[in-house]
Amino acid sequence: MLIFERSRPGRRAAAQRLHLEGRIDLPARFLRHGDPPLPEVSELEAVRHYTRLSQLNYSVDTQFYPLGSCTMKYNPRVCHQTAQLEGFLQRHPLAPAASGQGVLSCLYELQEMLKEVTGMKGVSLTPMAGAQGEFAGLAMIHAYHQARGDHNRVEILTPGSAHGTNPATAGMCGFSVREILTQPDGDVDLDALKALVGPKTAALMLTNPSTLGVFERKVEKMARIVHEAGGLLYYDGANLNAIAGRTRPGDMGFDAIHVNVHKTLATPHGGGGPGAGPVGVSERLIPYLPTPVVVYETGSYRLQGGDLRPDSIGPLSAFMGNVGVLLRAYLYLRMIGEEGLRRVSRFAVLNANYLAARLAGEGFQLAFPQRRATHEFIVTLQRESKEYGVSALDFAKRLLDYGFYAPTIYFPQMVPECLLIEPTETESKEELDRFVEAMAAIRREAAEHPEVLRTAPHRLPVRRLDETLAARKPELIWKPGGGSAG
Amino acid sequence: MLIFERSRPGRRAAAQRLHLEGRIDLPARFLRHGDPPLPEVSELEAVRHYTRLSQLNYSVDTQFYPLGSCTMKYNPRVCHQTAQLEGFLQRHPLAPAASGQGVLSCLYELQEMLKEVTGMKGVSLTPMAGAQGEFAGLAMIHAYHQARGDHNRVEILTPGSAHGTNPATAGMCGFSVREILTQPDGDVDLDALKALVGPKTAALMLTNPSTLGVFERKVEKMARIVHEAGGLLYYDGANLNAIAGRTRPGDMGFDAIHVNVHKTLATPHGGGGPGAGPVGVSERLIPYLPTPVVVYETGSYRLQGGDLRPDSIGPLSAFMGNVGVLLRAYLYLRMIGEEGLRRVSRFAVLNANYLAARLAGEGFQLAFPQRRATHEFIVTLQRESKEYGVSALDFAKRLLDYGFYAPTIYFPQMVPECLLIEPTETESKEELDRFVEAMAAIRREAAEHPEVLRTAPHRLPVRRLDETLAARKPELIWKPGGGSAG
Amino acid sequence: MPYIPHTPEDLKAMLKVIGIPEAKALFDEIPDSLLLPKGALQLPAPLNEMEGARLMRERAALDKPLVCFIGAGAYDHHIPAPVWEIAGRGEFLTSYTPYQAEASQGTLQVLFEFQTMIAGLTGLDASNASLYDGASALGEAVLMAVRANEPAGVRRVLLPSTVHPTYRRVVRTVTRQQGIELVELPFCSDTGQIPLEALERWSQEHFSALVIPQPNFFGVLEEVDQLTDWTHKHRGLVIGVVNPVSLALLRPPGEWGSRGADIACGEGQPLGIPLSSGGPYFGFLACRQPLIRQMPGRIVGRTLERAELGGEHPKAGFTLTLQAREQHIRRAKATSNICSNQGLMTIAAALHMTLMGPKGLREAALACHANTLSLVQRLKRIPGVRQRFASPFFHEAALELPLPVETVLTALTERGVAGGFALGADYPGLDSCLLVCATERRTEGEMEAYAAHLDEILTARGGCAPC
Amino acid sequence: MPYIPHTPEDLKAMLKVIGIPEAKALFDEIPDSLLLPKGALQLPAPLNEMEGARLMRERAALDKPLVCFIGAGAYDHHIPAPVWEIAGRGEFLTSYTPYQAEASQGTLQVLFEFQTMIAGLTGLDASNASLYDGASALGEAVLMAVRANEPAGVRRVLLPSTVHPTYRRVVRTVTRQQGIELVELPFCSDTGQIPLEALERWSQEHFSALVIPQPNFFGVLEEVDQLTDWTHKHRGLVIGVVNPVSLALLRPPGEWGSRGADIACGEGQPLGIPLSSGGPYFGFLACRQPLIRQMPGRIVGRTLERAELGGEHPKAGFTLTLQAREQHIRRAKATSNICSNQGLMTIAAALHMTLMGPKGLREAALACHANTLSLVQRLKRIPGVRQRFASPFFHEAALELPLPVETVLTALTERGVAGGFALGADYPGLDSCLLVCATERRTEGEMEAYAAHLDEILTARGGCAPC
Ligand SMILES: Cc1ncc(COP(=O)(O)O)c(C=O)c1O
Ligand SMILES: Cc1ncc(COP(=O)(O)O)c(C=O)c1O
Repeated sequence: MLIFERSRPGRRAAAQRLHLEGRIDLPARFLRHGDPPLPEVSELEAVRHYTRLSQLNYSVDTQFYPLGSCTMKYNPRVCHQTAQLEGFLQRHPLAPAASGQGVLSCLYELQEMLKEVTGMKGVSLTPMAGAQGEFAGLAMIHAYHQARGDHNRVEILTPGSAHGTNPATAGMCGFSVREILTQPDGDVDLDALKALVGPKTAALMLTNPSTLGVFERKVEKMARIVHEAGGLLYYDGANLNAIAGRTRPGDMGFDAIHVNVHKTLATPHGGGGPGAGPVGVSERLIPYLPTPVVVYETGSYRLQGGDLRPDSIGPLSAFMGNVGVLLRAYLYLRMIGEEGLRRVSRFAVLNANYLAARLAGEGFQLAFPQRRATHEFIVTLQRESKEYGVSALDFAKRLLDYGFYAPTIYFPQMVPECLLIEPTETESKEELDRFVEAMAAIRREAAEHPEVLRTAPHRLPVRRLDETLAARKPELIWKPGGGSAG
Repeated sequence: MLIFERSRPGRRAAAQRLHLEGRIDLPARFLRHGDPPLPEVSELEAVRHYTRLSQLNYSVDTQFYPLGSCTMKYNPRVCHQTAQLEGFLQRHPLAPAASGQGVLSCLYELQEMLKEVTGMKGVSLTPMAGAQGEFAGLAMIHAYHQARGDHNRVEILTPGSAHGTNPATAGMCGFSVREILTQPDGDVDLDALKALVGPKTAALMLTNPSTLGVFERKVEKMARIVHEAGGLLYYDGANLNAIAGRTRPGDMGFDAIHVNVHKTLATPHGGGGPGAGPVGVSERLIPYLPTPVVVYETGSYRLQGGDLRPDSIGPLSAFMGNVGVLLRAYLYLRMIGEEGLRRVSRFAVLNANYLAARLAGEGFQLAFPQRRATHEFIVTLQRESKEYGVSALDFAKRLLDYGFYAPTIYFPQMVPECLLIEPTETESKEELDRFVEAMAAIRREAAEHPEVLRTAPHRLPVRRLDETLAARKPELIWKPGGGSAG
Repeated sequence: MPYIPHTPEDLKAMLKVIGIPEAKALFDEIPDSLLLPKGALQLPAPLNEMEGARLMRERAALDKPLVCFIGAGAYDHHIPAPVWEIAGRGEFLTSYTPYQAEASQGTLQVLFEFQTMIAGLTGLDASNASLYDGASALGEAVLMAVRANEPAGVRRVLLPSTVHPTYRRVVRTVTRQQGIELVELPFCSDTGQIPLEALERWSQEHFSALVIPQPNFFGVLEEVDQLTDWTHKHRGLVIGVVNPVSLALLRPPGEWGSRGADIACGEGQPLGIPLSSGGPYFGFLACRQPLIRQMPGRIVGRTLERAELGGEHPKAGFTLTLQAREQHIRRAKATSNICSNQGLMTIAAALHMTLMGPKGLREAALACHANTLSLVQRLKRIPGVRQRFASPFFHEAALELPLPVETVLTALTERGVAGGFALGADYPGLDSCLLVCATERRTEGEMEAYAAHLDEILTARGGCAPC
Repeated sequence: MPYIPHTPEDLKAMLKVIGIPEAKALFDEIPDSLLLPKGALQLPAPLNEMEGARLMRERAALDKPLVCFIGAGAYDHHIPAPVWEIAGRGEFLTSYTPYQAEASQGTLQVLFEFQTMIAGLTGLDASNASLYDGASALGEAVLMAVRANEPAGVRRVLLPSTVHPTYRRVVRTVTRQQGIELVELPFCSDTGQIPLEALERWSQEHFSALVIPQPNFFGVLEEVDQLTDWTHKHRGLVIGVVNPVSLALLRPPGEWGSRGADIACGEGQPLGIPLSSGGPYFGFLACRQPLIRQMPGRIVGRTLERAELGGEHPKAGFTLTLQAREQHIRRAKATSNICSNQGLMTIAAALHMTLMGPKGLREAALACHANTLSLVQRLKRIPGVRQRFASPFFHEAALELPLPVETVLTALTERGVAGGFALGADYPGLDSCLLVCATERRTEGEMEAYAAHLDEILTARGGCAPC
């Protein structure tokens, strides 16, 4: 039932009533006719409605959530809790810096720690997600070439396995995208790269470890090739969890990188966000960093804006990005330190390789069996699809019945019928073993009762939903009398 | 699965690790051999385990919970939230009063408000639940008679419908209990009372409105009879929700009363507690109030203990009772005020009478159809039991399948196959109507498929549990190898 | 190990299954030249939870509360207690973008309800499920308008200077590379509004859209009907930038002029999101039916269980939809690169709007407005203080001071008051002006104290002569 | 109406179904003489949520934090962050005593796990699901022992003066009416322990039980083995009053002497419950198998689905059990009148114990002890300050001061330090003594500052000569 269907005219959560006197002084032409169509319910009805809805979700707090490329690990509650201390929550973004030395000191230190972790020379924390970090990176690269009068660099090179945000960002920055081939072993084809790179190359965008779940072994050579051609290098740091504390994009020669705070730095994903995507840069891009950045001068912390950073690409948000998310990441880094970062990557990679080995042992086909998996790996169900007529989607839906969220499916697009599986370091061996058992059981079902998969899920609040119908006849808001959601 | 079954030797939620140096200086004879047998799990495992367990519960936040005599109403979240402000939580109970003027002022004002609400002359907030309030009341009455040399008053009179805590409390206070008869109309039989009352009468314990869901119409007469015989009067205030702001036990002539804060004053029930049971008294019992009480003197608030209250029955807890619960009640009272209290009783009684009328309309038999229901009422399923062979228990279990918590069953014991139904004022008419529909549907099922009721519930995490087995072979703790809970 | 469950035995057993002798080998594909030795990173020593919590408490204590009279795009509203108690539940907090619809009906239904509420508030047909914040939402709205309406290949958007200055900068940041021309329109120095005359110069030119703020950055109400109709007459799209709380009171963009605005966007923070130094907030964006497939961001739709399942009464459910617009499908041609959005904030906003209800939100809007009015009256009584613009305003107003604004603000800060936003840096003509706002949370006492402080500050420094 | 959903139409429709003309008639069975008119009660005017929240914030701000060196029965421990995030979930918070087992498996399983943990910590066979607090738990334990062991009709319990003074008072409050004699045993002025000689006087007399605190109120460790064996030899039951955190380190009551204590009880607050001025906390109580049916309070047991249901593999589940002991069944003869207990606190405690684990709890105990040791060393260096008792102590210690304790405490309070608990009021012989405790939360800096403050206070007032 929708909250609107619970609504009754005149009902309200009356503890929110305000004492009002007098009448409104504004001319009628500015005023709304009647009340806005919001639901009218009591406080209990609201609490009950949304509490019950919450229970319909799978989440890390309730299920294993091996969603590849998303790093759905456990996010320490203490980070969430302390970022919500009244001192932090109450401060207006435009309040004087003097009243914000607490939050600003955390942000400044986070900036410095991220430099260390990524090996970059400058960091701006303001991007509000990975994609905005990418935008900031490419916009800086754009500005850099422009400033040098290098106006012809209009192409971004990127492997076909790149996450959708990479080409989309390139598009938003006015670049065109050229795809570089990937070799069968998962590494980029250097000859293909050499063939494409040239005076039109603005930058190479590389995800490393790639979304194929392998580390780009020739990354140093690639960096050299692109730099020699006058292009710059952008590092999609979404998969930092696999290499945290082990190796640094800065040391690989990259010019810009974003870090997905909500992945590697363990801030909760919140049903889709908020995250944060701080961007780090090499020396030459520092002048272009998005504003504001946090500076420490004469004993106090301040935000520095465009007035003092004339070459900046400008701000990306009304204030200072997703401050609260950054606070969570700050504490997380302070709690785990270097030692902890190295542990994160060790166990993230251990879990992925263990899970890959066990699934291979059960007869599943790995996309890159000859490679060391990073923090994630790909299973392709091409064989199952041919033999039993079940798809990766069917497998995914059936996993839900077994109490697991499904891996990422059909991404990267170049591997057919693929599952991109990322267990993360916070899951136990037992949980991974349970997952293997479920996968094996589903595979047996696929052989014996494929229709069970095809009609899955069976044990969830709804059976398989019709996405085609949803897109064909979009019903995007509730309308009175528009039928019940059940 | 039990948390112990998830345990692995050596695993831990290591963020709780402390830095320790040196060795323990205590002689070995004082030390434990080995570690205590607590579960060893990671933080994620703990969070996931207990989050999932929570989802197995029905609760006010998720279901209508018409548990008679328990007043399971909506407890404003703001009360819960603000009682947990760091300022309140951090204070040590023995810290100087100067550092607790915030909490003490709230408690003092609550004391004063409760006097006003109950019409009593003195209040002590320390009892930690209704039953402890009862104990305090009877202990004061005991002390009062003793102080007057009236050593022979060893009997407590109470109606048979009294809540179990009443006789149990009398027992704990060394009194014997004599049951007074109730008339068929639900009121106490005055003649029976007169026959029992006398020089051995320590006090009458009366719940009003009674647990039969009716208001004791001759309460003033009863008070006079008992007082004239030299006995005192104890008022079980558990059902205050029905009369809040309408009438006061003090005005009825009572000498002591407890208030179930977790019922009328909307503090959450927490799966069984904590509650609070402040006790109010008439003039003559003030010297005996349990300590500490909060006083306001020369501009500041303090706790007053036994040194200044030599006749007190003494303390009931190590410190000051359930302070945090009292803070919630304080804000609740401040938010609703007199106007709100009167609304509470109006709508609690309205809901009960509406529900009673609707159920009667559906053919259910009310225990006291000729009476006005108070905030709760009794349905007796005697007829259904005879005709269809289904019990009140079967009905209760089947209600769970329909998404409702069950009413109180088999209490009061004097009404056979009874359901004691208390909707509370915070439920909407629609929710009550849904409940009526469910009851009617179950009744139809009882006629057509009684086995569906007898084997209910069918849609819960477990089917009907064997309570007899539990009591016959008590298995009260988990033992390694003792089998899984599934 | 903090947050990692592996025992030494687990590690051993797992390495064995993988078939490597030690954990080091897990990284054997990283070139040696790139591998860091242990201890290479200079990071502070790790803290346990107790120490970490203490650190954060100490830091939070440094952020001294000031009585807040700043608005300028973020507003100090009361948030009903249940909002974050419920939005913060693990099932909402620790799930992700609901790719698997059947296991995410909680999040999806709330988002669907959120979309409905935003559409209702703005008076438009559809809403997405959030963008990053108000400023970036305007950036997306501008890009969207240009995609949808590029007359004769001209990419030009009229962006009045009464729009929040940082929003304008953000729009510049995100449009610059695409060669979109942003035309800044001046404001009328008397009224603080966009003057229709300023528009006329563009009536013969091509442009994609006009952005209309309501209320505008000065709190002043724009003549939205005239502006909208003028724009539509000249084949431009209208983008409203609105405060969602104001919409409980003010005419919604969908009803501006004779045809209504085409797109509305804005900052969602006033709908239950704490100030927290600027974020996380969320941006909202709504539009008319024909523009839906140009919308950026996630969109949730209602659908049914698949017919092939043969259920007689297929249940309704919710799913992400119209994904063909998005980066993961459309890649370089997507309507936006946004992927992670501000999901949790919209869940809180849905709770906030539900708990406030139509009446509650309207009362909040009215109370903010009444408080600001009353504050302005009080401050105007101080010699030398004038109301800057002679127009109706909503819940925020520009005042002119007889002393340098920064001096006054510093003095107010010392007295525990965040006195407002100095307009000078962004508006050279308004050097002596201060933008103030008093939300429903401000008490009579606080406003009285503000007036007294200001009076004292201005008097002490001889600033009482009207300038 | 706050928290009430009824619209005027609802009211009308419902009155009609009830068959009464107006709401007033709902109260027509209350005698007129007792009915209050509207406005009769003098209560403060109602507040909306925003005002209410402001009021509470103002009050909480008055409770100024002091650096806490008080123990005396309540301890300032670190609580892992997830504890209250999860215990506070609506499903735990707003359910009640799990009468309907099938709809309460969450609460019931947690309670079962809690019971197991308490049994494990105490080394006994069974635990109940909580009592009100430590003091009332001792009251119940004494009553339980008397019920179980009343030799020759004599109701007498030996209650050493090393037991928490308020606990002893509470025991008196709850046993007085039942004619139970409480014998106070003196403590040895040198060691601060119960002297065996004090017991000998009772070796020829009847008594039900001896209460043994470990550590005792002075933090001193009692010779529990000797005391236990002596008591059993003289046919008494042994009731241990213990600090649950100490049990991660100290020998559990179940292993005292050759047969172990019979009952153990204590204050649960150190297991994840905030100090909050004294409550809500919870009392725990565990016992040996033969005493189970004498236990007061709720008890959860594991059982199976009913066999009659014919399931092949009946699932296990949890339910309240042994209810025949309780007030609602046994009424006047119940083992206790307790009904509501401290449920939510035990859920938090189960979470706390789980998150700490055996190692974590042990480390917390060790760290508290080490901190207190280090504090005592520091303070003893100040001229005139002496350690009062020459015995091993755990995590709390009595010091003798050269100035009146109340004077010192007041001076410390002014410097932001809650310096400890003055023993004089409860122990006339210990007028110059202060009980101090430094939990794992106290830092070196805080302890150093305490010492510096104390030094200053004692020196300034000429208190440096040993008294
Ligand atoms: C490889 C990769 N790159 C970029 C992104 C985009 O990050 P965000 O969702 O934070 O915008 C993602 C997110 O899923 C990703 O997995
Ligand atoms: C009528 C009545 N009296 C007394 C009590 C005991 O109150 P408590 O559970 O707070 O001890 C109850 C509780 O259910 C009750 O309903």
